[in-house]
Amino acid sequence: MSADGRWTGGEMLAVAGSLQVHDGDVAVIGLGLPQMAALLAQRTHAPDARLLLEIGVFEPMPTEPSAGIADPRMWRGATAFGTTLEVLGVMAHGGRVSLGLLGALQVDPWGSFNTTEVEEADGRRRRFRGSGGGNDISSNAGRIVIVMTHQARKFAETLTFLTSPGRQVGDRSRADLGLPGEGTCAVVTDRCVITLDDHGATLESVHPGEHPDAVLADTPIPLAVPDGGTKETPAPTARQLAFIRNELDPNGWYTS
Amino acid sequence: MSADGRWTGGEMLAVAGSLQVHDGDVAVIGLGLPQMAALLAQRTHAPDARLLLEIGVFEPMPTEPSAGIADPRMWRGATAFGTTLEVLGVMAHGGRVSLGLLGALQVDPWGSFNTTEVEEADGRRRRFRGSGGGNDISSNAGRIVIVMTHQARKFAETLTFLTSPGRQVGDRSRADLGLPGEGTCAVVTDRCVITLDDHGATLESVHPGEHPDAVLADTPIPLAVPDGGTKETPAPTARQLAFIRNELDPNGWYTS
Amino acid sequence: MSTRPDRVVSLRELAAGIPDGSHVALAGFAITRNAVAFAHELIRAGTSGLSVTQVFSGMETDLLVAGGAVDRLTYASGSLDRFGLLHAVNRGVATGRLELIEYSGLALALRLHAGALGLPFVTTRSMLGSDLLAPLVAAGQVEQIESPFDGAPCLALPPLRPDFSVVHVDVADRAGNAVVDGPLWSIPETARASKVALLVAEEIVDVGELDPSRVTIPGSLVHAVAHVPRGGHPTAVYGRYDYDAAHLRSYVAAAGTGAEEHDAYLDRFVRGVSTFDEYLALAAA
Amino acid sequence: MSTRPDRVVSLRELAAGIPDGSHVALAGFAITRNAVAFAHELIRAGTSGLSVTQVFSGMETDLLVAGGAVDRLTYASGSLDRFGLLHAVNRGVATGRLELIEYSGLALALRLHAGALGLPFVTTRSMLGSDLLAPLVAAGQVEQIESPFDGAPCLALPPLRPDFSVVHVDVADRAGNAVVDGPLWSIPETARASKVALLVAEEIVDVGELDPSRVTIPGSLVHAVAHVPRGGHPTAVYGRYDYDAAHLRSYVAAAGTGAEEHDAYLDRFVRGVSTFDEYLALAAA
Repeated sequence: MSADGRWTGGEMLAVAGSLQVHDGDVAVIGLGLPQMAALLAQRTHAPDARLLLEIGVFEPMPTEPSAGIADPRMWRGATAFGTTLEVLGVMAHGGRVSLGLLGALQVDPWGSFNTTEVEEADGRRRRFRGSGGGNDISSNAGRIVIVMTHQARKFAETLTFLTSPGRQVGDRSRADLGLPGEGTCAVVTDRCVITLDDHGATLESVHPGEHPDAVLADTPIPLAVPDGGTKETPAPTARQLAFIRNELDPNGWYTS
Repeated sequence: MSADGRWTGGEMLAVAGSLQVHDGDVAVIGLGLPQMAALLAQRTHAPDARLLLEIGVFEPMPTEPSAGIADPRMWRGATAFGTTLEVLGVMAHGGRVSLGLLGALQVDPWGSFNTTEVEEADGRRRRFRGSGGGNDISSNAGRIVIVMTHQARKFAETLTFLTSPGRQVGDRSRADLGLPGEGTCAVVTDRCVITLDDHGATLESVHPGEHPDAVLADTPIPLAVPDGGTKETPAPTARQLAFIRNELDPNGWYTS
Repeated sequence: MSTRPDRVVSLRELAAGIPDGSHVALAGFAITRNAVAFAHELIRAGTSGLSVTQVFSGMETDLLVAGGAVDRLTYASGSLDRFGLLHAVNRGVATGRLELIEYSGLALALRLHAGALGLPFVTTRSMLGSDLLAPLVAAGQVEQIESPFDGAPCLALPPLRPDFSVVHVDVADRAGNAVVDGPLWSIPETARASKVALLVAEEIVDVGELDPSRVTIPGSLVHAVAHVPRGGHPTAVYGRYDYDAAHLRSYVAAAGTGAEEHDAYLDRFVRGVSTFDEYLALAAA
Repeated sequence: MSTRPDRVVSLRELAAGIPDGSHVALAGFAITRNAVAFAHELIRAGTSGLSVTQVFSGMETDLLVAGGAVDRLTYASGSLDRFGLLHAVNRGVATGRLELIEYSGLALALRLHAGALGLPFVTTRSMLGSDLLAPLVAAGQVEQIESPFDGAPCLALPPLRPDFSVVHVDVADRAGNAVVDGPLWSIPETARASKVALLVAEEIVDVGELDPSRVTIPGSLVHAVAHVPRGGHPTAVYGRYDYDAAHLRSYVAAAGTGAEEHDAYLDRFVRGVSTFDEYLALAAA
């Protein structure tokens, strides 16, 4: 929630995530917040972004909220239906996907991430969804953007499970590993935007109302500060908020 | 032509070839005479034979003559259309094809055959069609039947080009080569039926009106004679001939 | 005159043909097009010891695991989208009762694809550098190799040939030629990879009524098909019916509370009825 | 509001986009669904030095070879079914003017498939023991390897990524989503393997008019589409028109007589007209 209550953290997250989508991107998008960010981009600054779903959906333009990528509402307006081999294979593994927009449970300093399982305080492991196409997308797309809510425990030097490789794994670069693409280039949360390059992670901007020091304190991975300091993320526009509230997520499933 | 003119050599060939198709066979069939033999079998003694065309046609039941497997007339009655990867790949390479019924320019003693090029009397090579799916079918199907017109030059110890492997190549068995299936089990011509097993080729039967010695003289590869002697191929029945003449090949394209 | 086979059987016969200990590939995706009727029937039949493969596991697999039918699951992910996780699966993994083998989605789809095509093995770059790799290498299911052409590091995976596959289709003809509408995820590979391909169909028609250009799974590959309208409930079947959100929520509420509550759900909705029609009536009540 | 691209261009623009020396994959099969209009346009444009890949080569490739556009052909076979052989291709091979690289049908389709999927390489048992193997091994296009899983002998083939592909489709929408009716042979792989996928369509419709479940080639993969009704003549297009038997016979009669007669055919039917419509009128006369 913004300090003055004009938007929620989820709304801010969807807006900041959407700004990572470039017009013309061919993007495979994951379940939940990535759907929100991608659809918002498609309806605002990136009308020529082409979205793909690993379930075998090409270029959907849904107009009502959906319960995930397996919800037929999310496939509305698609121009073609096909297979996972076509989306994760021909498109992603074949080098035709410029962007993967994905959620994560946990991220490391090089943007590798975990969607498989977390370790509870008592040491027990709790399993979530697994990779699905997440590993394939992060292994093969041009660049990866992670969108997730901000909690300190989600940032870790060593992941409980490395589902998807980022810019490097241990001391091995993507090229060493045999992977194309640049890997994770941004982690967008409901508090900030972290960008990554081959030197590491940078606290690029904090959202309106956040102080960089507070965000740094809650982000226990090495974070550089850009020349000129951490900026403020642009606030959501009225148009963006209206679109989220009226069309994208009127029930607040993802952004409340 | 039978001695008394009751049937042509092509008709006899189609009939004798058809008898190599077992009821229940899943058969990929080649262009020309193999089409005749397979369709005749399907309409007579092997109603449960399932035919496949490498062009991506499942179980056609054509009712008019066609100019080959790329002629849409040949696809009539098909229950499904798909791809070459499905017919040569999933069905044949995947081990689901019991029979390949194919034409050949030249056959060797182990049933390897040539569909690529022949050597003219002057030593020049003349190119025909190439493999198409022929190599894939003969490499992967359960058994192979070759149907072709009988000319001495078509039988050779060494092929001008070995397009499709038979029961062995040189001294290497199919298993040595890494190939499944038994390979060529019969060569049917307009004069005889030659069967093959792991001991070599046998002149199983000659067609009505032919003498085994005359056929042997025109078949310059080692041919055993079965215990009890070479038999006579059953003569075409009136029903078989009527079907060929009225439905299968009324223009005599293949069987005149 | 040549004939067409009749491959239509009852759902009970279809399920009864699957012996304990079989390897069964399922083809639903989270909350869409799950062969729920088939899963119910298998639970009622008391089938056990199954190895299940499902690339994007959903309701059908969670039911089978809850029903004690499954010893081993091979998957790339499992969820009910935003309705929740696969609680029976995750509980089985946590307690060690369920052996889990994990791939990326593409890698598992490629293993099925290689099984379908009879390829000696298949290659990919996916999973390089990830924690998915080590257990698969240890189990001999993946080899780290180099391309013989450019020396690039890659992975080799062996073909996967499950004993059975079960796909919930829209329309099948009596010979098993089947049409699936909408996105197909790993359905084509799953049906083609299995030694015995089984279908559950919303609708059955005579041979000749389908446009052969629309056939997703050729009957030549299919062994039997059972007719079960609404057999995917409470999951969605594209163009036919929506998921039943209320039922999914109550399922996840039970499944997420604990094994006992999950079992009570099965007692009521699966073991407490004798046919899928009875279940549908109960679910609608 | 999001937008849909418009990928419709003229046939002339489509052909003009292909530089001399390009690697072009074609997708007809013998006498069916050949991109004849495209081949004519390329000959008129004087394009030369092409490397052509076509799994089951037919009319379009024979025309291009006769027109002097092709230096190298990669194929698994070529014919015009019972109308005859590919005389320009066979003559080119005999005279050494055309370099020919031969595979089995599956092996070449698998190379395109691997190109489409971005696989490091693909494996098969086809071609083992055949004379197809030695020249491919010598050219570094095939490696004889063993499965890392069971040691079985098999072949590794590198992915094939042609610069362009051209497919003759039934209906395309303006964004390039295309429907192909009837059997598909190697069309899906051919379109997906190429870096630039081009279409020639019998019919063009607006985006939204196609059933997405019927789309054979997603527009996401397509760069441009040209509208040429009857553009496959004299080959057949399933469900739309038959092959023109009389024209095919006269073509083969000319082509089979000799290079000069073949060239006279081109002078009359290709170089002697400026559009495909003019050719159609001439052929119908």
